[in-house]
Formats: sequence, structure tokens, C-alpha cells
Amino acid sequence: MRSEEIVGVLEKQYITKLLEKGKRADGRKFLEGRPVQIIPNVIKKAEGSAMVKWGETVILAGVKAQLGSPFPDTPNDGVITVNAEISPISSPTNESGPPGPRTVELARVVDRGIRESKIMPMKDPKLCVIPGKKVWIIFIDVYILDDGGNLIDAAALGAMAALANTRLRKVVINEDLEEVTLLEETEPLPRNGSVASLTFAKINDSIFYDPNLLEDRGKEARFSFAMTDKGIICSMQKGESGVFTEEEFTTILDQGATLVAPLLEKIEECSQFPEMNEMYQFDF
Amino acid sequence: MRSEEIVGVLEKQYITKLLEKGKRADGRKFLEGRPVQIIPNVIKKAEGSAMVKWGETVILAGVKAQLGSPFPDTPNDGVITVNAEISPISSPTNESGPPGPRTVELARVVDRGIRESKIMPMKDPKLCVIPGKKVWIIFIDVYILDDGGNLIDAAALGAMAALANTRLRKVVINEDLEEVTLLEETEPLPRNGSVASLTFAKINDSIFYDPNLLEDRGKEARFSFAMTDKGIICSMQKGESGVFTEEEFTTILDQGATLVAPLLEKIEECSQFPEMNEMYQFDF
Amino acid sequence: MRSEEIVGVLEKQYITKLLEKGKRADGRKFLEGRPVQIIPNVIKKAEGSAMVKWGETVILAGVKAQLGSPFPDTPNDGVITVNAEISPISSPTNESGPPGPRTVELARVVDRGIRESKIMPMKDPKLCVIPGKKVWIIFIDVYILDDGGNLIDAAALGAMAALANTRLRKVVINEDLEEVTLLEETEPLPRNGSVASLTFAKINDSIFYDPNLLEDRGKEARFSFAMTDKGIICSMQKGESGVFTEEEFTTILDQGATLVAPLLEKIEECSQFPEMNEMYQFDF
Amino acid sequence: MTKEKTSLLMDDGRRLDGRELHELRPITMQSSVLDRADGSCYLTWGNNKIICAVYGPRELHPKHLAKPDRAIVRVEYRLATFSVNERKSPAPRRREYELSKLIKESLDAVLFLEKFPNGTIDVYITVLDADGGTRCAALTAASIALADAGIPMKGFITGCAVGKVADKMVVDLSDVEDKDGQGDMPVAMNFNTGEITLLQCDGEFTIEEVKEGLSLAIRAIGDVYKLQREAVLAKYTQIEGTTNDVGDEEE
Amino acid sequence: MTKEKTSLLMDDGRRLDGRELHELRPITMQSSVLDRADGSCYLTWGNNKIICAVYGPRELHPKHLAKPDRAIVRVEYRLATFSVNERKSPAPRRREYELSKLIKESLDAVLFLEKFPNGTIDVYITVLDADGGTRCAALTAASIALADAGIPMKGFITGCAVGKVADKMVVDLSDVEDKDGQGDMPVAMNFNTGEITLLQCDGEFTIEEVKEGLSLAIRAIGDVYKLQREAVLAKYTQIEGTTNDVGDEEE
Amino acid sequence: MTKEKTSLLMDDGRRLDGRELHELRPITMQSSVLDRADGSCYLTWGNNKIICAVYGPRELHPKHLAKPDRAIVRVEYRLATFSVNERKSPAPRRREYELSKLIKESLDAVLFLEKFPNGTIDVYITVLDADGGTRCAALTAASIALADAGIPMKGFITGCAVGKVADKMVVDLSDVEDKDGQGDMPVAMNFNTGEITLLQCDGEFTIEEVKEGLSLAIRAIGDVYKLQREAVLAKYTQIEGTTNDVGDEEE
Repeated sequence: MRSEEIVGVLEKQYITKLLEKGKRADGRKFLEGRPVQIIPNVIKKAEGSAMVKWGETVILAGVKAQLGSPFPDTPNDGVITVNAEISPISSPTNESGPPGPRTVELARVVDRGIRESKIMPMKDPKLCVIPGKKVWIIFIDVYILDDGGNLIDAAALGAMAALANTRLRKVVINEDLEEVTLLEETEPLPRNGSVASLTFAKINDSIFYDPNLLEDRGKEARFSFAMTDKGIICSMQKGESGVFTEEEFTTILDQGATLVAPLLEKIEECSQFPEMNEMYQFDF
Repeated sequence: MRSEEIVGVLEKQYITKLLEKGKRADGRKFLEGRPVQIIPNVIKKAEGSAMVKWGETVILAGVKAQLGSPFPDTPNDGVITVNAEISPISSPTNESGPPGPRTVELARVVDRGIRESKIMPMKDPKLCVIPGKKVWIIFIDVYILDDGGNLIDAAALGAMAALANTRLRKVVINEDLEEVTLLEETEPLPRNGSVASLTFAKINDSIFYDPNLLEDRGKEARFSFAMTDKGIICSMQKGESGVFTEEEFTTILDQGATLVAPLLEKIEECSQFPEMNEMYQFDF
Repeated sequence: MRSEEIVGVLEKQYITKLLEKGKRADGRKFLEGRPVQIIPNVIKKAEGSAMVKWGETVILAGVKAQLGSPFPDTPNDGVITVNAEISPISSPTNESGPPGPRTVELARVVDRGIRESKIMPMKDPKLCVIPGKKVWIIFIDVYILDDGGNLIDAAALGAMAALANTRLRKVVINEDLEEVTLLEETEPLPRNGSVASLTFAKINDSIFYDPNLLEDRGKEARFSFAMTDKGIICSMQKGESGVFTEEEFTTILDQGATLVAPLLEKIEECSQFPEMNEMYQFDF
Repeated sequence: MTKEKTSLLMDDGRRLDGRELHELRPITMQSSVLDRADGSCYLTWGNNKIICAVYGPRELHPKHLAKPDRAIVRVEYRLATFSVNERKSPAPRRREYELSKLIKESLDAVLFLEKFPNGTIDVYITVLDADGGTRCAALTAASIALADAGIPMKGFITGCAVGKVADKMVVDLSDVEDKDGQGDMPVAMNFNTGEITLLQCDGEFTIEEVKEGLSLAIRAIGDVYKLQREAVLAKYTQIEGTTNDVGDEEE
Repeated sequence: MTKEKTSLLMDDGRRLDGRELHELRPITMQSSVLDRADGSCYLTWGNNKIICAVYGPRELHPKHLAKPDRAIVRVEYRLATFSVNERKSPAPRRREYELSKLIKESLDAVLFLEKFPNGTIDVYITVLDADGGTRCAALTAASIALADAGIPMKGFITGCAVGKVADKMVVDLSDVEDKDGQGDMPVAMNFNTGEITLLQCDGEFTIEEVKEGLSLAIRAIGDVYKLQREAVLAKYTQIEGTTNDVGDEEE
Repeated sequence: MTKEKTSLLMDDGRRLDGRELHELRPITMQSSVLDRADGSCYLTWGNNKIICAVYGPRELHPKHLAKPDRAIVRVEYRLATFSVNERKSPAPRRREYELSKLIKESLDAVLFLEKFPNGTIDVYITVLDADGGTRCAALTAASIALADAGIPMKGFITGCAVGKVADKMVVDLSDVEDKDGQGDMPVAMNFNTGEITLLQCDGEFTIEEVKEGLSLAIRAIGDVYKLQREAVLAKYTQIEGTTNDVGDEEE
């Protein structure tokens, strides 16, 4: 193990040359993703959790729930909020401190993917316990532990997988319809379907799926979108200073259905194995 | 249009020389203010607003109102709060970030001028909706858009003019006397009279009204006071490292009534034209 | 009076040499503390207060109380919180700004000494006024005014002495059992016993009680513990990069009962003189 | 859902504010509105009011942030506290940080940054009144302010959002359409080269709807770009009229 | 209002604490109370208790803030959390920032800053117990602490507030008079030269009342100035008594 | 109180999780779990899960913080938001600042800092799942990560808490025992030299109980140390197996 270096000019030239020949540094095809493993339900103190190892990237997502007041403009909706931390643990170049623009963007892109997919039925009585007064506030926190490229897809997958094994405590509404009592018993978080994120990077004129760390640092532009199990696109995000053409976008979007399928399948597997799992015990 | 330069030693010498001869760089007399224009009601999302062009200075003031709890020590009073932002838009030397001492002083001087004038009847049932429980919180926010000198007078005028065209939504108090319902219909913010600020600067032994940007940066001392339409002085603020004598203060104060009159007149005009106006369409 | 210098290498050598001969720079024996004076009840606006002059160290502790909600997990307990400020007033090397690690440690060590001693009966109806709804929040704030070494013991003594003369306003619980009315009359804060802190420093292999400023800056390791009037150890804190052996700790702990006695006596004296006192009028 | 879908379109198929499905709101742009800034623009777009100031290229402090081979671009996109329904706290929120980053990245794409080593170009944008589509409007205004500051550019960035209302793809969503509609899709690009610099969406779209939206957005951007060019040329014409010393080096 | 006006004066025309209209509260000042600071002062003024420490002139870090032709003055005015009725959060509030600025500007006026290029003079003031008029008391204490630090000064800054109570101008408002009265007017000056360095007011005053207040304040400041001089001389006398090596270079 | 004392021990004298009074929870340690960090460790201790990354020795920025004669150690101990019963805000709390300081001071004691002038060694620890004794577990993990980074050390820091439950001194408190018991006493040391680098307690102990606890802690630390050595040696063995180029310079 040695210190990480920022991808320099030479490294970028190397990657670019390869891409021009239709090759990637790690031997993958342009539309080939890296191996992905999800270990669900790894955090005992969390209501739901998942560790995701996506290529060399490792992230940990945890869900905490607490009863609170709804937002004034949506009194009949539960609340969901996504927070990300690109921990200094994950790379020598990631610093600690308040979240910077990159972290904020990551959190908001993951948040939109889940929120806009409408897979969380916010008005369900299980989430909106006493309309206007008591709703579940669902906190999804994603920690980046090893920054091996394509944080968005890994974080989104972890967040979704953590939700898939989240269990909320059952509640009894008191007679006065003002307060609730929490029971020890739990039940699964209600959920309608699933969603996953797909990220493409562009270097020179090459566009490829799932950038690894070298490709991530060398990329000129990035395009991510979230697609549900119904084939709906619920979030898109173009990032970085490079550009895409209209044709490039439509070509990318047409890959969505094929690439998203295996990810959605993995998420469903997670929800089937709610017992506590052990992380860092896997190897490719 | 070119980059702003900080008034250097030479420029200050130039201004000082002129002042010794009884002249100002822009040809004004010592007690002459710059042309002032107010465009009321320019922000649709605000409950009240005004843009002020005061010489080369441009500011925008907006009023937002929301129902909230009164302060524990004044349970029967509505709440007013003034906030200022000397935006980096306004000058190459004004930086973004949390408000510095200059911004804090500006906000507090404007705040005191309005608060101490007692023109806002805080105990009026229109402001104190349910005593001890629900009162209107009136936020006045002033953005400095172009820093052409004498920010205090321009900001104070904008704040007052924005209040003058502010309309609050009518409320119905529910039977339980605990909650209120907001109606769509609005009514003017109650107000007893008007107030304006007058600022003088001192360079060497010359004292003059309404410093422009060069004079503002070259000034050794500043003295501002707020005067109501009843001729009452409700706020004074001497600023900067220079000094005044007792005589200088009394001489300045004696100018108050004359100088404040046209400003108070402009404010009243504003309250007569509540329809939405267009800013940045005027020229001197 | 002259500017403070950081203890340099030479100064540390000097102290070390003396210690090897069994001597301290100020002539004290290894287990001898400096003169300590407490002036109780010096701040009129505070519910309780004490100034402590401990050798060259001067601190001021004040207690404020306000009614508030209990923590959700301890609905039947009053709340106590200790905050410290190592003011820039106290030394040229102490900077202003948000509390750094040294200040946080100081506050938390003082806090634990009081909290864990259980001398504050948090469930007493005088502290827990309406279980689950209204309890007294007791803020203890300690300001370091002159940093002459051994801040922990001085701050802990001041905090305890301030509590000893704290008086809370009597309350009447309203009929609805929801709200309370504060009376003008006051009564002493309930308290079961007393606690004080003892700090030892280590330089080379010498261990001594109550380091003065030079010793404090030269020390390699620090060990503090809080002992109650019942001889119970309720808090320990080893600090700094130096080390202790098991034997050294047990030897230190065996000194506890003897050294803590005079401090506890002083605290009790404080609670006997609740009238307002004058600070800075004493001399050794 | 059904209620929403229908309520945003009137019986005659027009939108609540009377617009056709693919019709833009009225847009005005005025450059050089600020005396202190090197370049500035005041833009209205429907009820949106946006002001933008540009400073630079100028020296970057602190120096260790400077790049020896090019200028950096710093963008601050802010909402005025009174520009939205509920008063916003003056401290920037996560949304403002994200949009500042995206706007900066879009502008990067058209600036000759390598011409100004160690420098910075600072773009400050404040939304004074917000009514949907502020990021696209902000980018449009920023390009004019950059041109106004005389900063060489490969082209303008022009933005326009499209969205989905009552199951139809429509152009230039208003605040109400954004909030109660089915999806929002902001787009920004260098219209002359066809390079898209910003693309986002939230809501629910089929792939075909995204493609249709992209195509609609590009057409609308073309219209906005014409206004943008006029606003910049207006300034040059004015200067020509006065000083008589500039040729037609501007396209 | 009428209730307020009368309730702050007793039937004999005296104030609630027994003072005449133009009477100061008891004031004590003690310099050199701190061992670590270069100069210090502990001042009580009625129930106000204020401590002030001065460091400098010393080198300024970070260096880019330093001025090559003079020292800068940095002032921190803070209220202790327990000094006021409701416990104040330890984080400084806007009022503390504003008063720090005004106190700094007042002190600037009497310091020979050009004697100490690149330097800083740091003045830290903490109000330990607050009872009205703290900014004037703080300035008075700061001048003593600066003298105590041996920093050369053109004169002392001395402060005293006046105010309006029951329609009368009175000297040196207490906390209650400040809160329930009709207006507060803090003044500070170099009494020897007549240069006024601080003047504020809030409340409701006629122009004549402001003028009367200013005149009353200057007279009261004269009285406080005498105490201030004594406090500084006391130290020198003490040193003379002990060390016998100083002449009477002090005024 | 009586209820508490008894409820944490079962009728057979065992603890609620079935452990004997002096029995440790299961512990696993794995080094080199992260690709980017110079050294890393993933440690589980009962239900605690802790990850630690080490960077360095590397150059320190900003440079004015660097020490010309040695490296500094920076430690960040953080609790993940979901690692505790009530979701923790992402901003660090006072407890995290205090423990970061104490962990740093403990590590200082075994590092040859003078070998790396002007440098920094950065230790980032995140508690992913918390169940009592996290600071001791964190120190244990940090030592492994430091060794994994190849940073020369005088020895390992190893930690283990003891505490008081039902009037008995017990080893390695769980979260429940910490919360409902009578006292917690974390200890950390260089086991080989007997140098104790961390000692704290809160609760109610007699002096004799503290002494007994210290002695119990040292014995338990000895057991943890064995696991720690194995974890570090495991890595070397693995490397030997692969590269065949290292001797047995590691003790």
C-alpha cells in the first residue's frame, strides 16, 4: 500500500491513447461495469444499512429514523434526507471539514434519485403517522470509505440497498391523537419499487460507463442518471467542465435499461437477507 | 466599465485640497445630496420591496413576513429584524462570506433607526395576532448592489420604502385561540409615520453631507442620525477613527430637519404606488 | 508586567534539574499546593458565582438557570452543562475563537467531575419541576482570566463554589400541570455533598501536585482526578503525550484524601456567605 | 396526480399563464448596469429577476489556490432571502452550492482560461426574484456579464429549462409548473457549437420524453441566444455611436 | 408610556437607585490586575464589572494583515454568558461585533500607531457583570489597560452614557433606566482635547435634548477622567515608592 | 440503584451477554483493508465496528504549522451518524474533539516523531457501529494502521476499558453496561513497557476499585495485544509468502 498520486498529465495521456484504441486501462469494455458486491444490514445501531464494494470503491450507507414534525408545506408526508461524507479515510486528497461542493453534489444527486423515483410512499400511514404532527424522518447517510472512482453510482446503490433492509419500529397512536408510543417490534419500511444510478464519463471523444479512479480523475465530463424498475428516468446530472452533444446523450440514455437491470436485481436480493452481515470479509 | 481602485493617497490629497477650497469632486455643495430615486414594489415574491438608486449607489430592500412566536420578554409585540448584505456584486473589494463588522454595523444602524422611531406599532393586533403566541415576524433584508458611497442612508431609505409598500396577508384566528388561518387577501402593514437617515463625513476639518464613494473611502469620521417625520432623533451613530467636536455635532444636527424632508416625502410617494414596478429602467 | 514567554528548552532544563534534586522553582514541596482563595457570589446577574485565585491563576465561574425541556432520554432529570472559555485575556498565547481541543477537554473534565459525583440531585422536584416537561437547565460557565497553571483544579473549584451559592427562583406549577410561574423569591440549589479536583504533573520521573505555569508548560504528562466528600473517585483524566506507570497512578491516588480535604472545606465556607462579594480586592 | 396533470393546462390547451406549450416567457437583458463591476447584467425572465457581476481576470488570493497555467473561475449563485416563498436564511444552502458548481463548470467550457495564468474570474449571481428556471437564467446572464467585462469567450452559454406538465413536454417551466408538474429538465449549451454544458432533471420521464425535451430545449435556447446576442451587440453599438473607435470584430 | 416616565423617578425627583439626575454611580478602577497581560484593568461602575487585557505592540500574524506604516488595533468586546439576564450563548452576537468595531475606532484616535509599523495592539474586554453603559465603561477601562501596558497615548478615552428618563435628560443610565426609559446616548471622548470619538443614541430625543445630553455627558466624562488619571497615577506612585527610579514623566 | 446493580448480572453471576466478569468480547482485526490509505485497519470488538486510515509521514500544509524538529500527529476520531442510538449530526461534537486529543497524545508516546521533521502523520478513525469502549478499540486499531503504513514505532498502543457493574469490577463494558452501570474506566498503554498512555474514568469508584480496575485492565490489554501482534504479523507473513523478500525484522 502506498500513497495515492493525482492522475498527472502522463497518466491522462496514457488513458486517452488507450481509449482512442477502444481499450480501457483495466481491460474493461466501454459499457462494462466493475464487479459490485452489496453486504446488507451490517450496522447494528442503524435501522438499515449496506456496504457496497464497487470495483475499488467502498462505501457504507446507514439509515436512521426518528419521529418528528413534517415540513409545513407537506404536512402529510414523511421526510427523507440524504447526507454524504467523502471521508478523509477514502483518499489522501479528500480532506475533512464541512462538506465541499463535490460532497454536496454527491449527496444531492443521490437524494434526487431516491426522492424523485417516488419509491418511498411518503403519505403512507407507516411514514406519516399523525398527519400534520408526527412523521418519520428518514436519514440516509453515506460514507465514502475508499475512493476508487464512480462515487455516485456506488453511493446511490448503497443508499437504496440500505433502505431495502430498513425496519421501522411499530407505533401506537395515543388516544389524544397527539402523541405516539414506540413499540419494540419492527416492520419493513414501505417501498414501491427500486431505482439505481448509471454514470458515464467522457475523455476526449470516448464515452464509457463506470469510470474507475484514474478515469474519474482524468474525465472531462460526467453524466449520471437514475432509472427505476419501471424504466422511468427520475434524475439526470451532467457534471464537470466538459461537454456532450445531444446525440451523445441519447446514445447513453439508450443503454440505461440494460445496465440498470443487474443493479436493481442486487438491491432486491438485499431486502431478502435482513439478518446482520459481516463486512470486509469478502474478496473478489 | 473598469476595475474599481481603492482611493489612494493621491486621490485623498486631491479631495482634501478641493474641500479646503469649499469644493467637492463631483461639484456638489457641502450640504447637497445626490439625486435619489426609489422604485417601490419591484419583487413579486416579497411582501414589500424597494430599489433605491442614491447617486451611484444601488440597493435593494425586501420585506418578508411570517407568523411565529414572540420573544419571551415581549410577548405582546410583533418582531422586526433587519439584515444587510454588502454583496460582492457591489464592489471588487467587498468579499462574500459571513457578515463582517462593516456589514453588521450597517444592519444594526438601519435596524435601530426603524425600531426606535416607533413607527411600527408592534402591539397592533395586525402585528401581534394572538398575544404571547402568534405574531408577525417582519424580516427586512437589504442587499447592496452597487457601492457608490453612503450605504447607510441608501439602505435606511430602501428599508423604509419597502415597509411603506408592504402588505400582510389577513388572518382569521381559530376558535381555540391557538392557531390562525392565513387568507389570500392582504392589507397594508400598519405604520405611524416615517423616518430617514442622514450621514455626514469629515475629511480634515471639512464636514459634508452624503459622501460619494471617493469621499466615503477617504473619510476620517462619519456621523449618521435618523430623524422621524415628527422631527425626533431616534438613532445616532458616529463611526470611524476620526473625531468630532461638540460644536460640529450640534451644527450637523441643526441641518437635520431641512435635509430629511425630501427623503420623507419620497417614502410617502412609495406607499401610494403599490403596483409592481420595473427596476433598472431609470436613468438620471 | 511584561510579555509572557513560552517556556523554552532552557527553562525546562532548569525546572527538571531542580526537580531531580527534589525541589520546585517556587520553593514548594512536591505535594504542596499553592494558596487558594475563593470569593463567592461576585456576579449580580448570575444565579451563583465564584472567583478563584489559585496561585497565579484566576478564574471566574458563573451559574445561570433557565426553565426548559428535559432531554428525551432522561425526562425526569434536570440538566447541567459546563462550558469553559480560556479567554485571550488570560495569556498572550491563548487565542480567541471557537473552543479548541484544550478548552473542550477542560470543560468536559470539569463537567464530568460534577456530573458523576451525583452531588446534584437531578430528579429532585426543585430541579425537575414538571417531569417530562419543565426542568431547570443549569449552565455553569467558567472563564479563565489569568492562566497561571493548573486550570483544571481552579476551574473545577470555581464551578463547585459557584454552585454552592447558587439560588433558584421558586416556582408555582399552574393548575393545568403544563406551565409554571416564576416567583421573585429564591431558594438554594439542592446539593448532596461536594467534590474537588486534584491535578498532578510529571516531568522526567518527578511527579508533583498543582503545577504552576512553568511546570504546566514543561510537563510531559498530567493526571487529574475528582474526589467527593465521601472519598469516592468520580472522574479521572490522564492528559498529554507523556506516560505513567501503574505504580505511579496508585501512589498519586493514595494522596487524594489528604489533599482534597482543605478544598472541600473552602467550598463549604462559600455556601455560608451568600451576600454579594467584591472581587480583585484580595492579596496574598 | 390526475388533478395535477389537468389543472396546469387550461381547457384550450394553453398553460395557466396563457402560454402555448412551447412558448417562452418574456425575457429582457441589460448589460453594464453596475458601475463597480467589470461586467454586469440584469436579466428578467418571466418574474425571475437576476443580477450578475463579473470581476477579472484578476490576481487570485491566496496565491496557493492559483494555477500557473490558467485562470480559475469562481461562481457564487445565491438566492436573495426575499426571492422565494418562505424567507431564506442568508447563509447559503446546499442547493446554492450545487448550482454554483454546475454554473462554474458550464462557464469553464467557453472561457479561454489558459490566457490568464494565475488569475481568477469571479462571477457573482444573485437571484432577486425567483420564478422557476433560475439556473438557466443565471447562466444566460453570466455570459452577458462576462462579455460585458471584455473577457474573451469561445461562445455564450445559454440556458432554458423544459419540463413535463399534464403528460406533455413543455418549454420554460414557471415556478408553479415546476412545483406541481411532473418533472423539470434544465439545459444549457453553447448554441453555436451544439455543445451541451448542463443537463439535469428531476421528476418522472420516459427515455423518449427526455429526448423530446432535449430537442425542445435546444430550439428554445436558440431563441434565447438571439436575445443574448442582441443585448451584447446593443452595448457595442452604443459604444460605437459614442466613441467611433471600434470596428465590427464582434461576430 | 406615562407609567414608564413616572415610574423611573421617585416622588422626591430622585432616581430609583437614589441618585440625583446628573449623578454618576460609584466607579472603581484598578490597573495591573493580571499577571500575564502586558496591561490590564479591572473596573466596576455601579454593578458593571469589566476586565480588560492589553497585549502589544507585538508582531501581527498572519503577516499579510499587517500594515507597513503603522500598527493596527484589534478589539474584542465580549459579554460573559452570565453577565446578562438571560444566559447569552458563548458565540459573539451582532451587538458584540458592532461595539468591538466602535471601541476600536475610538482607541485608534489616541494611539500613536505609526510608531509601531507591522505591529498589532490587542485589546480584549470582557463584561463580567452588565448593568447599563458597558461600552463607555469598557472604553474607560481599555484606556487604563493601554497606559498600564506602557503604550504611548495622546490622551485617554473616557466614556459616559446619558439618557432620557421621565422626559428628563439624566446621566449614566442603569440597566433598568436603559430598558424602561425613553432613550440612551453613549458618549466617549478625549476629554483634554474635546475630541468626541463615540456618539450613539437610540430612543426618542429632540435636537435640543441631544444637545443637552451631549453637554451633560461631557461634564460627567470630566469626572470619570479624574478617576482614570488617579488610577493610572496610583500605579506609578506605587512603583516610585518601591523602586524609586522613575521621575514624573507622566503628565 | 439497587435495581441497576443487580439487573446487569444474571443469577449465575454472568453478564447479560453471557460473559464472565473478566471476559473480553470477541475481537477481530484486519489490516490493509483500504487501497488509498498508506495504512489501514478494520476492527470489530463486540458490536463495535471501527475503521482507521493512516497517511504519512507526509508534508504538512499549511507550512507554518510544521515543526522543524519533528513530525506532528493529527488524529480525527469521529462517530458515524448512524453508529449510535439517536442519529448524530455530522458536525463533530465536544466528545469527539476530546477523544481525538487523547488518542493523539497516546499515539505520540510510541512514535519516533523526530525522524520526520516538518512532517505530519494523519490518523483518521471512524466508528461505524458503537457499542461501548470505542476509544480503546480506536487506539488499538490506530496502532495496527500505523504499523500497516510502515511507520516506525516503539511499540503498540493497546486499549481496554474496565468498569463497575453491580458493585463488581468487570472487564470490557458493553454499551448497556456503560450506560446503566456504576462507572467506566478506559485504559490504554504500551503493554511491553508498562507505560500507560490513557486513563480516564467516570462513575463512582473507591480508590481500591480504581486500583483493582487498573490491574484488570492491564491483564486484558495483554490479551488484546496478542491479537494485535498477530494481525500485524499476518500481513507480513502474507507478504513473505508472496514476495519472499522480507526477513523477520519484526519482533
